[in-house]
This record gives sequence, C-alpha cells and structure tokens, in this order.
Amino acid sequence: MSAQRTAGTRISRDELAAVIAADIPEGSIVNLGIGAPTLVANALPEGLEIILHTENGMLGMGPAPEPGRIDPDLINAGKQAVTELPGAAYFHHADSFAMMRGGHLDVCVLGAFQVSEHGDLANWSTGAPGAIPAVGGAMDLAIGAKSVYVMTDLLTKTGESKLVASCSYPLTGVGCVTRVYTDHAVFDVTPDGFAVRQAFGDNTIDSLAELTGLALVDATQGSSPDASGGARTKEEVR
Amino acid sequence: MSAQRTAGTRISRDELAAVIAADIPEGSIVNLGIGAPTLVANALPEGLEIILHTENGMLGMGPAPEPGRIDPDLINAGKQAVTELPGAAYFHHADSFAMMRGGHLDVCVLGAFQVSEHGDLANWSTGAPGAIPAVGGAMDLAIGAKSVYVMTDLLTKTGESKLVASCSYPLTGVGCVTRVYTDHAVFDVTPDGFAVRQAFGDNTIDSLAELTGLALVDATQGSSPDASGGARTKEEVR
Amino acid sequence: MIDKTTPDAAAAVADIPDGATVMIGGFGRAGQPVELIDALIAHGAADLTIVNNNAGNGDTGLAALLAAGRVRKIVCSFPRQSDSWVFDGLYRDGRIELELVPQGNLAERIRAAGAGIGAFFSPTGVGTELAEGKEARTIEGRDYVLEYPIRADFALIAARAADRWGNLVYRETARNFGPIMASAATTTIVQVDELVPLGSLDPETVVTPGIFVDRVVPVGIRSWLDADGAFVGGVDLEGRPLAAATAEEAAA
Amino acid sequence: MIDKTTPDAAAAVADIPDGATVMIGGFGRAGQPVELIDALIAHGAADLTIVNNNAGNGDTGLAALLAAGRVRKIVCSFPRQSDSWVFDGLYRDGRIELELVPQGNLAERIRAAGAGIGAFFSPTGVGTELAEGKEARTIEGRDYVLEYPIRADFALIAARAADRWGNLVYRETARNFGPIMASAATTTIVQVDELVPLGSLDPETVVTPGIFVDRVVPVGIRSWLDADGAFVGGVDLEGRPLAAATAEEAAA
Repeated sequence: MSAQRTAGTRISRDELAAVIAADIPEGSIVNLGIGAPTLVANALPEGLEIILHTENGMLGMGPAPEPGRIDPDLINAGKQAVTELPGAAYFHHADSFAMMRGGHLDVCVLGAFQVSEHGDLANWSTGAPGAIPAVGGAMDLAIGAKSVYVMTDLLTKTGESKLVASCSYPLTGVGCVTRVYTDHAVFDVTPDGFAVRQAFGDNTIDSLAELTGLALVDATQGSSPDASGGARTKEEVR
Repeated sequence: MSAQRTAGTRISRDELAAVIAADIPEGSIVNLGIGAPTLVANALPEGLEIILHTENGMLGMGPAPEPGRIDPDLINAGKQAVTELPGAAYFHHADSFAMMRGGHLDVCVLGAFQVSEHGDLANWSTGAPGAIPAVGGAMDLAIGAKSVYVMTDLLTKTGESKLVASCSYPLTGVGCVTRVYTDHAVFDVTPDGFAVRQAFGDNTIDSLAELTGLALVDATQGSSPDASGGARTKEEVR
Repeated sequence: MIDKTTPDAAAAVADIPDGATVMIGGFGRAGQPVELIDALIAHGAADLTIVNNNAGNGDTGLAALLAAGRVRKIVCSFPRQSDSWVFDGLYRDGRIELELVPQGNLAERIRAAGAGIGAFFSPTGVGTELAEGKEARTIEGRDYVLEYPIRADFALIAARAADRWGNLVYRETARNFGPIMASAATTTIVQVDELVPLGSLDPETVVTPGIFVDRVVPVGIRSWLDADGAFVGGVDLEGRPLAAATAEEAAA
Repeated sequence: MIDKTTPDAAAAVADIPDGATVMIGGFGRAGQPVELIDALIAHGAADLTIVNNNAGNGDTGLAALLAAGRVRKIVCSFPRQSDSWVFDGLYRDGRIELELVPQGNLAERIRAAGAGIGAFFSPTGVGTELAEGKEARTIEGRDYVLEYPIRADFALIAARAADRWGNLVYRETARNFGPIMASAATTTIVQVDELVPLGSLDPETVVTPGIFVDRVVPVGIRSWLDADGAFVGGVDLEGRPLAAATAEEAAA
C-alpha cells in the first residue's frame, strides 16, 4: 500500500530537533524521552533558560560530562551520564512521577510507533509474540505533560505511515498527543483529526494526505487556530 | 448512677505518666497527644533513647527551650515551643501523616472522653449542640500507631466511667485502642473486653468493675497474656 | 532568564479574584505567610474559600482575613484553639461555612491534587461521623473511605529562602503544608525571608523544586534570625521581641 | 542507645527467608545496593519475589541474583535494556515471572504501601493493556484505574551516609527508589558509604528519617568520591576506574 507513494522532502533529525526546540518557550519545564528526543537538548537556544526534567529524579539536568568526569550517581532516564546545572534539584521517584501525573511539566517529547488522529500514542510495545515488554515511564509521560510532542519519522522503514486512523500497536496513552513533529511535516492533533501546521520543502497537504492515507486539515496558513500550540492547561491535564 | 460508687486510690497524673513511660522500650518512636500525654515526655528515663514524633513535621523533638531561646518556627502539635535533638529530621505534613497511617509509629498516647470495651475511642467531640468541632490529627493517630495508649482519669468530673460498653460520644476511631492508663488502674483491650493489667493502691477487680459497670478480666497475676503489651505488628496495623 | 521574583506582596496577589479557592500555608503561626495574607486583605478579594490547617490565631494573619469578612468557607482540621476567637464568633453567627477534615486526610488530599491522583482509600476517620456519606471499602481486611483531592486556584505559602527559579528551602516545623500546597494550586505564591543567587541552594536539599512555584516575594529576615539566617532567639512564640512582649504585658 | 549499625552485609541479610518479597533500590546501576545483593546471593535465599525498576544490568548485582536462579518473580517497569541479557534469557526460557508496571504507578504503589493508603485511582495506563482487568472510574471527567499498594518483607537500598538512628542522605539521582522502598518494607536494610556521628546530618536535609530504617551497613566510599565524599570522577558509568576500563578494552 505504500510502494506507489511519492516521497517528499525529509529533514534530518537534527533539523527536526531544532524545529521542536524553537517551539519551546523560555521557562518551560521539559522532559525529553529516550532516543531521538534527546537531540532536542542540543538544539535549545543558548542563553534561554529551559529546565530539563529527568524522571529518575532531577530537575535542572545539564549536558553530558567532560571525559573523566563521569559520575555514576548522576544519570538520566536513558542511564547516560549527565551533569547538574545551577538551580537543579533532586527528588525521589514518587515525587518525580507526581510532577508528571499532576500536570506540572510543560512539554514532553516522545518517540512513537504510531499516533492516531485522536491523539492516541503507541510507543512502548510492538505487541510481537515473544518480545520482552518494557514500559518504563512512557505511560506517565504520555498522560502527564501539558503538551505531549511526538518526534518521529513520518514513515516506517517499510514505508507505512506512523500517523494512523487508529493504532494497531498496543497503546501507551489515549488521546494524549498534542502535536507530532515528523521529518516531512508538523501535525497538530485537533478534534477534526490531524492538522498540518508546517510542511517541510516540497511536501503539500495533498502529498501528506497521500503518504498518510488520512484526511488532513490545512493549518499552514497564518498561525495555528490554537496559538498555544495545543497545550492543555494545568486544570485540563488534571 | 455513680453517686454510690466507692472511690479507690487515685494516682497523680505525674505518677501515671511515669507508669506509661516505664512501658515504653528504648528505641520506640512515640507521639504524645496534646494535654496530659505530654507529661510522659518528662517521665521518660534519662539516658534511654526514645524518639518523639510531632505530627506537624518532626522526629527527634526535644524539651521546651530555655527562656529567651523560643523559636517560633519550632513548635509541637500543641503549638508550644520545643527544641531539636541530635538525630532529628524535619518533613512536610503529607510525609508526617504517611508515617502514622503507614503504621510506622510504635506508640501514641492520647487523651479520651470514652473508650469502649471493643477499643473504640472517643476523644475529639462531645457532640454538644453549638460546640465548634475540631479534630486535628486525632483520627490519624488513633488508627496509625502500633500501640495506641489512652491516658485518662477513669471517671469524669461527675463520676461517670470513661470506660464504657459502647461510646456515646462521636468516635475518633473504631477498635483502635490497645491499652488504657487511668488514675485507678491500667486496662488492656482484649477480645473478651477490658482486662485489668495493674490496679493501683486499694483498687481491686471488683471495685473497678463497680466503678465502670463493666465485666472485667483479671490480668494482674503475672504478666499480661500478651507480653508485648497488645502492640500490633506493622503488618496488622496495615 | 527565568525570574519568578515579584517586587512586592501587593503585586503578587493582585489577580486573586472574588470567589477563589486559596490555600494558605502554616500550622498555627509557624509558616503562616503573614505578609501575603495582609496583601490579600488590602487587595480586597472576597467570597473566598480558604484551605488551612487552622482557622486563624489572634487577630493577625488568617484571623484578620476572616475578621474582614472575606471568607465564605474554610476547609481545615482544627479551627477551635485558645486564640481562635475571630473564627469562633463568625461560626457561631453562621457567617462562615466549615468543612472539617482530619489532618492527615487534609494533607494527603492536598498531595493527591498535586500528584494527579483521582481519589484514594484512607483508613483515617473510618466509622466516625466525618466519614458519613463517603464511599467505604474493605481491602485486605482493613476498612477505608474514599477521599478526593483538594485543589486551589492559588496557594500562599512561606519559606526560608528561594532562588529566582523558585526553588525553596524551609526552616524547621515551618515547613508543614508548604511543599504540598505548592503542588496543589494553579498559581503558587511564596514569601521568603531571603532571595539567594541561583546555584547557591544545594540541589540535594531543595525541598520544593521551582516547578511548583510561580511567584516569589522576599519579605525580609524574621526577627528571631540574624542577617545570615542563624537563630538568635529573643522573641516570644508570636515572634515579638521579648522586650516588647514584656512592655506590653506591663502595660496590660 | 539506639544503634542500627550491623557489622557486615552478611549479618544484615541473614534472616531473609525463601519465598520473601524483597524490594531492591536503584535505577539501573545508580543506587543499586550491590554489596547487599552479593550478600543475599551468598546467603542463598531462593524463590524470591523482587521489586526493582529494572531487571538487572550486566552480570553483577541484581543480574547475578537472577543468574543464580533465586528469583521466582520480578515486579518492574523496564526489564529490557541493552545489558539485561541475564533476565532476557530467563524470561525467554519461561524461568521467571514478570509483572510489568508503569514506572510512576510502581513508585506510587510503593509509596502507598508505606503511607497506609488502601488503593488509589491513577490516570497512568488508562486504556492500555497494562490496565486490563483493573477497576476503572471516571472522576470529574478524567479516567482512572485503581492501583493497589506494593509491600515487601525486606527492602535493600543504598544511601550516601547514615547515622546510628538510620537517618539517611542520598547522592544525586542515586536517591531514586530508596526513600519510598524504605517506607514500604517490614524490614529495611541500607548500605551506606559512610556512617556519621548522630547529630552531624542537618535535620533539614535528612531525606529518609530513621523511622523507616532497621539496619545500616557501612560499605565504604565509592570509587568516584574521595575520603570526604567529594566527587573526583575518574570512573566509567559502571564505576570502574578509567585506567582499568581502558586496560580491559585493550585486552578485549
């Protein structure tokens, strides 16, 4: 079903990370999921204060340490060595996940296997028989942050759309995704389905509709109808 | 109904506090309720380490400060000035009451209006019309500690027994009291009702039965059947 | 640059509307954000629902807010105290509504709001009149009642020191409700003795991370501390210098 | 005198029986009580249920306990990692039972056990296969599932320092599950770098009060700290001195 599709312009992961970073206002508290989303940290503008949360118990996480300065007590959720910035704070796991579940994070950026046009997210299990399941904090992040951004390629390696009418993989969260950043375009999740917010290069609403097999709303003219980027308020998250 | 009762020996509150203090083993974590139970602190043996908890957020509470050294940030649950002992720790209210509710306190000592022979406690409200109700931490203490000791006069000022078949005042907790220390005698709450553990002076099982109007078990010979003093284990409290 | 510092208490509370639910920190006088309460009184917001452990002491702070007639309802565990005459009068006159909550359930319900918990089964209050009408359940042989979160539009709390990100440390038992109320309100306003430079609070010892704090108002060191925040004493339980207390008592 | 110090790890774990439920602190390797786990392996208790965020890394610590065939069931959020080959093999062979719990529900269920909460409604996992069969409820328009406490007979955790009352401080993200597991076990055993005199921990900064701790085993300072506990670095992520790591890589 994907073979005859026209592939449009694809931006690199680093470019996509920069697009995401540019949408995060100063002062935001942000959790970056394991994998590609960690690239967003490198793309955050110098001099803006954006506070990174890592669910294993820290706010104010800094970049990787210099060689020889690795501290095994100071790691991120991906179990990589990180550093501490001025203004950091440590806390235990129950407090850390209370922050998420209570709607206190502004943004989280997650990878995905699939996102449905209702905002359902599948990113923790392919459901393959014999696979060893592991969920970690994905389900907490999915339901917790005010804005849940997904960073992903639009198509799988075999050319299938990760944006779908309904997820076939096991769900991580229901109706939780606010926006999807892909290598072809940026999509907001709206009550009318996916709305194309920004199309990269030669991608068009029509070409994206063909790639995804979905009816898409055109929100590329002017600003998105929801200027806040689809962020839920703290009250709504609760 | 109380007029014709024979009054037996009554020990003083300070003496009663000493009786209670002698039953608290070293290493115990103890919460002393507002009022008479605070006298137990003064009666604890010098040199034994018994850790006092105050529900407004402290373990390792020390005695009242010297004159001029009052610190308004450092108070107990009765809002009196206290001090900090080496080994103390501060925590917030949710953590403090989690300690109680989770069964981590060894002993609490509370006042009472009434205690029923099933261990029900009434100590927060007389239920009088127009009275302003106030409960504080009484209900949390009642259900939380491994051993809930009540310290009280056996009789009200008008001569009625505070030990009753069934409480007429509003309850603080159901089946929560393990032992009652009164000015006449010490009673364990048992499945068979109140058991007299120790009778002071000329009080006898018979005179106490007459004062209380209750059938009493005689547990004064040798040790109480439950050498642990009726303490629930942490598992049972949970 | 993130800077949650607000020039003064008046500016910090200026958007609290009539009808708001406001959590106020403190256990008795310890940790009570007196300067923020005074600013709230001056601001004039009325018809408030207040969440606090108590219902005011003496004639200042929360008691003054009550005396000004601004409070429709109070949610607390222990209103009646030796010095709660303001509340007592309003309650007896039927001019204030009271929701009485056992202290641990009050704390846990506030925490639940901050932690995104929809409801929880608590053993506290089971079989008492404060559990009447609440959903009950027996779990593994123990009885519980279902308790719901308590949220607020605003929290007014007091802490010892903050940095410009809103990281907070407290002092002794003045910590009490501050950390949980900060997490349970849409907007959290903190008065602190001292604003310290970012990076000067040890990350291991921050009690309330700035994620829970929206506005910080430095109000100056308490009278029982020296300029470095060290305890020097010399006050009574209400924080009045002992000489002044003695003079007042002599005059009385 | 209260003294929770235990002479060595072997004595501290000697009464853990076959069939016990044991919580083990740590997130990956950070905060993993390796010396206590080694002692548990030597002690020989079998048929254990283990609660940990992960299911072992490499061939040491929790992974070694699994490899020794002592674990019947593991309750965790993230078993599959790049270096979880021991668990992976056991699971594929059907030799270990897995209860997979979302990480925040795992943490909150452990906290609930310590806090005397009978059950709580969590929004995490709603509508997913990990919520199948769980009681669901909509509260104020949001969907929740009911989650129950996770308790243990023993908790084995690691902290930076303790005093003889068992008051604990942690270091950085090695804090992770320590404080909540300490509260949720009947018997809590802590390994620490350092035992410090009573009174030398600042009461404002104690993270786990001694009320939650039963036994303290000093095991010596970590190789990335100096004798005063200050960070000096010079190790890889597994804590091996960089020279040794380089030598091993050269040999490989």
